[in-house]
Amino acid sequence: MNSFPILTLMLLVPLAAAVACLYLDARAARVTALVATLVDLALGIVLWASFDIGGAQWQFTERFELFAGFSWALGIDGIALMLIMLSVFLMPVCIGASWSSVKSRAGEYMAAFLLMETLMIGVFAAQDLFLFYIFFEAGLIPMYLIIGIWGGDNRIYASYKFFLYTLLGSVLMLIAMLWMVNEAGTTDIPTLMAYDFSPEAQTWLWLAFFASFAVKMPMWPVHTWLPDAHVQAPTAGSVILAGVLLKMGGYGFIRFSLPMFPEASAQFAWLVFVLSMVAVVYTSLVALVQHDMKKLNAYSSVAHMAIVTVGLFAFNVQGLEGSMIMMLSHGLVSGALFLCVGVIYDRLHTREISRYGGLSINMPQYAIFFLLFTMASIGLPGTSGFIGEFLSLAGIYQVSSLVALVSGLGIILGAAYMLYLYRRVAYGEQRNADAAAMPDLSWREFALLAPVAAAVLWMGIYPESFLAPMRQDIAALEARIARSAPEGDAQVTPGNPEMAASAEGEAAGHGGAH
Amino acid sequence: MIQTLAFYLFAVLTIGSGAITILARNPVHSVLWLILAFFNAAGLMVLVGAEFIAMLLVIVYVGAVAVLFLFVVMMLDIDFAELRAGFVKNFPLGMLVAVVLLAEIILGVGAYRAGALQLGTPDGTASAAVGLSNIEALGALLYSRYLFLFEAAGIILLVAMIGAIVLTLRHRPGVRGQNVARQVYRRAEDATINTRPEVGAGIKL
Amino acid sequence: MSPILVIVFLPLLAAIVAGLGNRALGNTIAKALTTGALFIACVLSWPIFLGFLSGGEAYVVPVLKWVQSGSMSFDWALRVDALTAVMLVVITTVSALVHLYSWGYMDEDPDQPRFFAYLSLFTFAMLMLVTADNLVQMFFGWEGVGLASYLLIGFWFKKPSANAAAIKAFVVNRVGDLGFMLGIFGVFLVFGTVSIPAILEAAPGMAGSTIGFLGYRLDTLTVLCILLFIGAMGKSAQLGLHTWLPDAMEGPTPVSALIHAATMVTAGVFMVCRLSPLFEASPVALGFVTFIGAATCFFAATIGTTQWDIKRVIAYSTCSQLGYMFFAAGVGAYGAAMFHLFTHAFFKALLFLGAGSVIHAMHHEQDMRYYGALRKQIPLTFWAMMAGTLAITGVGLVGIFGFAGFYSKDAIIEVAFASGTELGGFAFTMGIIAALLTSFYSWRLMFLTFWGKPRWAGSEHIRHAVHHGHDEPENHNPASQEDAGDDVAHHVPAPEHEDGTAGYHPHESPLTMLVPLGVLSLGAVLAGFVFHHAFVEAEEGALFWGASIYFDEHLMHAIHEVPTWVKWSPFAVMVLGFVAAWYAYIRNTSLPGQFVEQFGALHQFLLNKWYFDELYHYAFVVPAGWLGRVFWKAGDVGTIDRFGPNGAAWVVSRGSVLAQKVQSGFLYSYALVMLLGLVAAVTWVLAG
Amino acid sequence: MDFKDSLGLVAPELLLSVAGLILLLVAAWVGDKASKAISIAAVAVLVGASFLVGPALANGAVGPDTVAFMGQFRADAFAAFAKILIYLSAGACLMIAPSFFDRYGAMRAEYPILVLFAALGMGIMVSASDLLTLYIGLELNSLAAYVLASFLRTDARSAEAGLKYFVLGALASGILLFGMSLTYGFTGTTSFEGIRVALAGDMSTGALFGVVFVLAGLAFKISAVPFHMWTPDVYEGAPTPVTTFFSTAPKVAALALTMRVALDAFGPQADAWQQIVIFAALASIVVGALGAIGQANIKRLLAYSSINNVGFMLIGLAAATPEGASAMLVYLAIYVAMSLGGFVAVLMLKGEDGEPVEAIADISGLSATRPGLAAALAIIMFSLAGIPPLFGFWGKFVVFQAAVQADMIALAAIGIAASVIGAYYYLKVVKIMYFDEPAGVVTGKSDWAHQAILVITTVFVSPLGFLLTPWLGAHADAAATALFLAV
Amino acid sequence: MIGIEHYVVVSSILFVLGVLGIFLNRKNVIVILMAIELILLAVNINLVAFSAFLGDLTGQVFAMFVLTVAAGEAAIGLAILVIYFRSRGTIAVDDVNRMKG
Repeated sequence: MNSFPILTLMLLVPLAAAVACLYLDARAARVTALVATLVDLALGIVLWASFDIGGAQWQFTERFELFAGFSWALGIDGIALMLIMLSVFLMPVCIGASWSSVKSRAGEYMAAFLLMETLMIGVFAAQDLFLFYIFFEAGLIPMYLIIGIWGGDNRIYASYKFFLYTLLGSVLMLIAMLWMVNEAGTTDIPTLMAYDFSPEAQTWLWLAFFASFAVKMPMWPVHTWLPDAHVQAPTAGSVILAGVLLKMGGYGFIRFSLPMFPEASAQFAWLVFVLSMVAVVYTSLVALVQHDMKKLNAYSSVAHMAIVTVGLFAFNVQGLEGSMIMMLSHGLVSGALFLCVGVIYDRLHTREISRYGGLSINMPQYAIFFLLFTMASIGLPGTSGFIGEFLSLAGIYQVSSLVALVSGLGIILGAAYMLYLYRRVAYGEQRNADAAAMPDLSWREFALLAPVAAAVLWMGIYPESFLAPMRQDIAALEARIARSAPEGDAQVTPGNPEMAASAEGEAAGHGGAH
Repeated sequence: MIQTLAFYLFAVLTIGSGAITILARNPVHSVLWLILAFFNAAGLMVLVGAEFIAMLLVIVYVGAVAVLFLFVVMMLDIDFAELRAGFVKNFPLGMLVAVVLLAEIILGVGAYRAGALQLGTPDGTASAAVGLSNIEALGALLYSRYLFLFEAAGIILLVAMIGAIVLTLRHRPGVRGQNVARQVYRRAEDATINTRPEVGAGIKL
Repeated sequence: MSPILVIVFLPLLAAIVAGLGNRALGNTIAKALTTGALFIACVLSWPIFLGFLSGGEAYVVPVLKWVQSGSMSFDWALRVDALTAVMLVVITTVSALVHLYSWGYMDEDPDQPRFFAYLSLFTFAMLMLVTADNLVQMFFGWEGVGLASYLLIGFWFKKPSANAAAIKAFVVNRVGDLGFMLGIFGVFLVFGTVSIPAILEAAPGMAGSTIGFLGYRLDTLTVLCILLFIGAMGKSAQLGLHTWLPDAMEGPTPVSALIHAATMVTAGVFMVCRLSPLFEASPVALGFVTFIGAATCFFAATIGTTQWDIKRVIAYSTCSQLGYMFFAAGVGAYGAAMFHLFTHAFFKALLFLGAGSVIHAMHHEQDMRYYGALRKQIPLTFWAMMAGTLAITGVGLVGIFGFAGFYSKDAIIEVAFASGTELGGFAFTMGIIAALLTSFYSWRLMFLTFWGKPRWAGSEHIRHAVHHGHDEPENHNPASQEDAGDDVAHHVPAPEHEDGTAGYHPHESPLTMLVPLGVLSLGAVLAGFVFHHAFVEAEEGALFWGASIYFDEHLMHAIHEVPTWVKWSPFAVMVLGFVAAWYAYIRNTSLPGQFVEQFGALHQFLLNKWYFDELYHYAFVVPAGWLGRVFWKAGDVGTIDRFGPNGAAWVVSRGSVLAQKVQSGFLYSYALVMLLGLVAAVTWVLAG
Repeated sequence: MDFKDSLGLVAPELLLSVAGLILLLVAAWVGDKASKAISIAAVAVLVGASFLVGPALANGAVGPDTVAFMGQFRADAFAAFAKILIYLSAGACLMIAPSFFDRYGAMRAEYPILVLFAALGMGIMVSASDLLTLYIGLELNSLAAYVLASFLRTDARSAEAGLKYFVLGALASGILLFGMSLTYGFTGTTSFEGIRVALAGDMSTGALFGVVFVLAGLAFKISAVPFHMWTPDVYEGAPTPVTTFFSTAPKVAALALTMRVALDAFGPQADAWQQIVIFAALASIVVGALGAIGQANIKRLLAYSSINNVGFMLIGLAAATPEGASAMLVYLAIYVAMSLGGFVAVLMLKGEDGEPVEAIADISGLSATRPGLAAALAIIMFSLAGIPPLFGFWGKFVVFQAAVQADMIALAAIGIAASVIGAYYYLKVVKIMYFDEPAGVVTGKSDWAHQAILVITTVFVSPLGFLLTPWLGAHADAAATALFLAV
Repeated sequence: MIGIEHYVVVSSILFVLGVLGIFLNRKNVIVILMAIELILLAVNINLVAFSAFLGDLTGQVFAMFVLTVAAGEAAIGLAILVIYFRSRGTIAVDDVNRMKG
């Protein structure tokens, strides 16, 4: 429909800049990276603006046959659009966050990030199964280097864990993809999304995909790479990791697992629910006792992602849209929280919560932003977090009240650990002289946080902007999976006012007789 | 009957001397036993009518290879007393595996059965022509049908030669070699030089 | 532009400007801005309310599309009806007055813009709550007030206790909110909408249906109502989820007045009333509401009798009064519940602000044991407090005149009796006992504070103020941020004072504090008398409320048919309580001590607030921390990592060591491995 | 087919052997002074030979026209594919050798000649369609290889490498020969075609033994587990250019030969050997990965890596389909590039005085001191690990695709899961180069030949390699077709 | 009458003896080389016997090539042994393990 290959351009801009960065000195590399990411952001805005809501499902499609059934097939629907926007939005922020904190090998650092951007956009834009896989998997390399070269003290363990964990998850997916392509005779994702595999095959395929996406999400109990990776990664690395990389798992579920294997998804929904419920309670409690800010954020990410997964497997519009918004929101909020950690880490070089305190006094602007993101993380209405959580839980409640209840415990525990964190960092006495002497946000840091804050509020107050592009795609997905949607546990019987009148005064639960 | 007897004689001797070859402590003895094994194997081949191969076996192996072995054994001048005797630590396992392998081959190939084996059927392209001796038949085949491989085998031997030389040949500096050409072309007038020294200059006291 | 838009969004605007402007703006501008906004909102609110007195029409002002997700859809919209109107005046009036009061009370605080921004933000959220047209917007306001409450309780964020209280308030409320959210989900599931009018319309049709919930089959509406009511319990500090409210007194006193007495905590009552047709369709849920309300009413009152902290007494009193409102709603008298909410807002705000004035005068001493004889020192405050006490204890004569509480509380007690059900009887009994206790602890407060001899000398705060004045402000503990409006000249050091004053001279509060006290006193005196017809009388009530709540005219009629002893019993217990308090705290001041000796266990039980905090601490907080550590150390590190990635790494490294061991370097072992491979292959094909 | 046509088909072999003889004479005449010139000439000869086989590949030569010497030799597209790989990698190994040996004063004129004859042998191997041809080609290659392994004769490690290689190689060829003799006996022929015909239908146990023994002997050459034991020691001990050679050309030859034997001669009995190949494949993947993990010597690590990679290639063989064969060839081509690049990078790791650096610990922080070299090595490592978008991924991809198409899902799943173990040690190299503090050991300069080959191979295995996929895939398909159409 | 199976048995035994000679020996590498010769001898017996019983000369041609190669192999093997001895001063099999792991 659109003859101009804007998606390819969006992939090439950061790639070209990445190559350039390798040969530039630190300062020029920073500027190049910033310019490239801003250009990509601008392209993203153009993309969003020219996205035809309610138009064709797949827009901006490009297709060149390459070889061996491979094709350079790009194209987006509303879901992908939103995630691409998230990626291009966060990238300039990441570059900005590393502006002065990365001193060694700045050129290579910027190149790694720009490469990462290309791959992230590629993942969301790919319409060829194997192209998707290549982008999906390739992200490991730059991230491995980012964690390993510019990470913290224990970066080596973390980078290995990150790499091997996620690699192990995704290789099984590759086998499943090969089988699918062999079976269906196409690598075209839209075609595969409508292809009906036999239920027995779906079971295996689903499990293979699950292995990959569950690790990427990450779901309990394969989440342990995340705290390590987050803690050790440099600030911008954590932002990208939490902001976009985790979303690839959710995107995978929504793009592959659900539409391609609806029966198996229904069959394994209980597994997802159980793991997610455990994750919510488990990781929230773990987050409660953390001493390390990044680790706390990491564990909270696991808990939030668990709500995403329950929403996805609710098999209804609210759950799906809620999960999508939750992912976008978490991308912004958790990214911003890592930025917040980074801001003070740059000043004091410790992530130990107890080394801070009373920052509201000397860093009021920082405290406001931090509070906003804390609240958004908690899911306060009016922020993006609420819309996601609310819709996801509303979706899952229609399937199982128990799952909704247990997942809902996350909002209690989430409040507890986030406020506890905020209290220890921003409130209280200024116990440490060095922490008390830290200056407030610089204009650069302000410029990083303010757009994210604006986006968080925008998404909370007027989520329609974000829901509208996805609506039709979610509806299509819902229609696709409706045939295998699990029955809800509610099963409301028709009302009977007369019965109610006669039953007045009877004890609760007697209604169960009929 | 005599053939059977001969077979068993050769076979037992081949196997026996083979066994002693690998068991003997002294490598010189080993070589000698090896030679005996070759002789007997040649005997076995004669029994089935492969005279040429049998002859080659004796000439090539006994005449060249075994002697080469002896040379090397002697040349290396190994202190045999120092060579530790005995077998490796996992000798039982090795023996077991070897016996199993042997049993499997014999059982599997079906050689234990009294009757003849179910051999394949040759396509007849290389069957010995009637009336030709073994050596003639082989020659006819080798220089026509297997010419390419024959040439390639020549290159193998060449490579072996290059290899052996390149590995073992040492140019010792200061070693005086014989230069035939110089010797041949040397003239008498070059050999003796009359310098006619001044009196008192030819010698210092 | 509809005035309601101004009413709701002007405070938000003020909050944003004051909050973000903060120090750049300066104290005065920020204060003026927010207070001005609130007064404008207040002025605009009263006509709306008065309009409904003569039977106004409800209307909805749409603002912005919010969420449309499949069949779930809800927008930002402001709904105005009688119920909202009541809340509007309560909120804007009290809020405006509290803003004004804070000018004086917070005068010396360095962070005034922040404080006023929080107050305005709170007001905005509360207004969003009461104008909600759908449950989600109500939830928005619900959580918004929670946020504001969190911020305000923790306003003095240097104080660990304030921070702890703020978090506690937020988290405990979240428990209720989870119930609320599940309720909303259930409502959506059952009715397919979250629009309040649509739900209320469809509610009767769902009566008698059943729903699966957590594996049980239960009556649909019962489940929904109880879930929603759990939300109300959290916000309105009902038994079980009440523990945050007393701690919330860590916040500045104006906050306590506004949020933790007059407005936010009544949101639960508002919600039950707003959804009254829904609750009416579920007798079981109503029974539950009645029971919880009655129990809270009694329970909180018992604790109130033993507390020493002046604000805590009032806080428990609030808790108890909320209990009244709930059981009123539970027995079906939503009008009465709202009426009590309305009057309570005035007199409880008054009591809190009065208490704030006392605290202000007493240099932040909050312990009543160190008060006494303040009647003369701060007379205006005393009279305001007196008005409040008369209102809360329900002084009045049937048919002639009564203070605000008289009309509303008596109506509730009577309606509980009139409902004729067992739970109604229970609620009635509890209500009467609570009324007795209310009278007792209210007068106890009054007597301890304003009568007797000065006992100030025992107070750390007073001694501190006397000895140091304001010379070393940095030495002050965090609470001393509350130093506001003190006149240094009063604190002339006087080493020996045998009169118990320690040489300290309390002084009356500034005008900005006294004006709100006066206005609220007016409300406490007159609100009941003026409005009781409109709120609870059968015909006029029906006219006033319209369709905004479920209004049972028969029940309201029945009030007048209750036996005379029922009518007089609140009055009787009020007098009894007064006498008991007078005897114990004026006449024979050794009596309380004797009582404590006699019934030490009971006293301890009450003094420690029925040990709820301890129970929760050991039931939830400690296990949560313990579990967190176990999950982290034993779960993640000890099990998942150990047997997962690290375990795999261990296996691989062992395998690697083994592989290297096999690679021994010896020719014969290499040959052996080859041979083993060969034999294995041969065996395999032989066997296959 | 008459004799002249046959000679035409063996033109590359003739070229190599005649050129080898001439160069040998030159070497004998001029001596070691000419070794560089002879090397260059040998490279030219190898390139020329590649051009000679080019048409067969380009035309997808197949069928009776490709058969020479009464069925003993087959110059089809399959052989051409393998030969080009062999000749080119042999040429590369010649180019990198002089600067290495010069340091020891051990650059001898015989080196290029031996390589040339080895390449000749390998060419014969991949063209073999008779057990005799197979044997001759194999031994021609092996004998040259034994010598090359101990070429640095003053070095004890080199001598030990040669000794181990020789003894075990001889054992392996003994096993192979024994298998051949059984095959010959029980099928009555040595030609692949005859064997195939004889094996169709019921197979006698004797022939089955022959098959197993032959495959076991070949497994040694491709260093598949459990016949891999020589590999780490020989790779470590042999001079690095020789190791480079071992890991490239002979690997191609042995694998191509194995493919031809298994798929062509033993094709009808695929059921019998598939299980063994599957076992060998998985065992190679796992043992290769496990063995590599603890290594401190980078050559040894690459040796295990080659075992590991062979395991993946065998998965393609286990599929026993044209797709599998094609996948193996593609993998082989990519592997040769990766391996070549890897070892050349190792060759470039030189200390202050040009002494070779082989300890992995010594390359720590290489990215700081030699960024280009480190980047190239990192790309090669990631590629060996099969991480997309590097080209190494493509090899694994096609192999697993073939396995899946052959319905060997479990094999594919286990194999690919085991590849994660392998990723670990490749990551380790990257980690040491990039994450660790510079050790400052690697300071020596590298010559242009190394740099050129490294650049070429790195570009090849980088994502740019994907541009070659259509071309590579088409030719691999043609080659596989040629192999299977012989059936 | 002596059948082919007799020859096969003999050659099998010789083959296994050769194999045993390789890995049971830790005394001296030369014996290993001899063991290899034994293996090749076994192969030759097999080939010649099969050739005779099949009436097909290929086996004997094959045996000739094996002999040729064996000679070359022996030469190279001994050459390697010699340089090994020169550099290490021993030919004990036990000592050939500089490289391992």
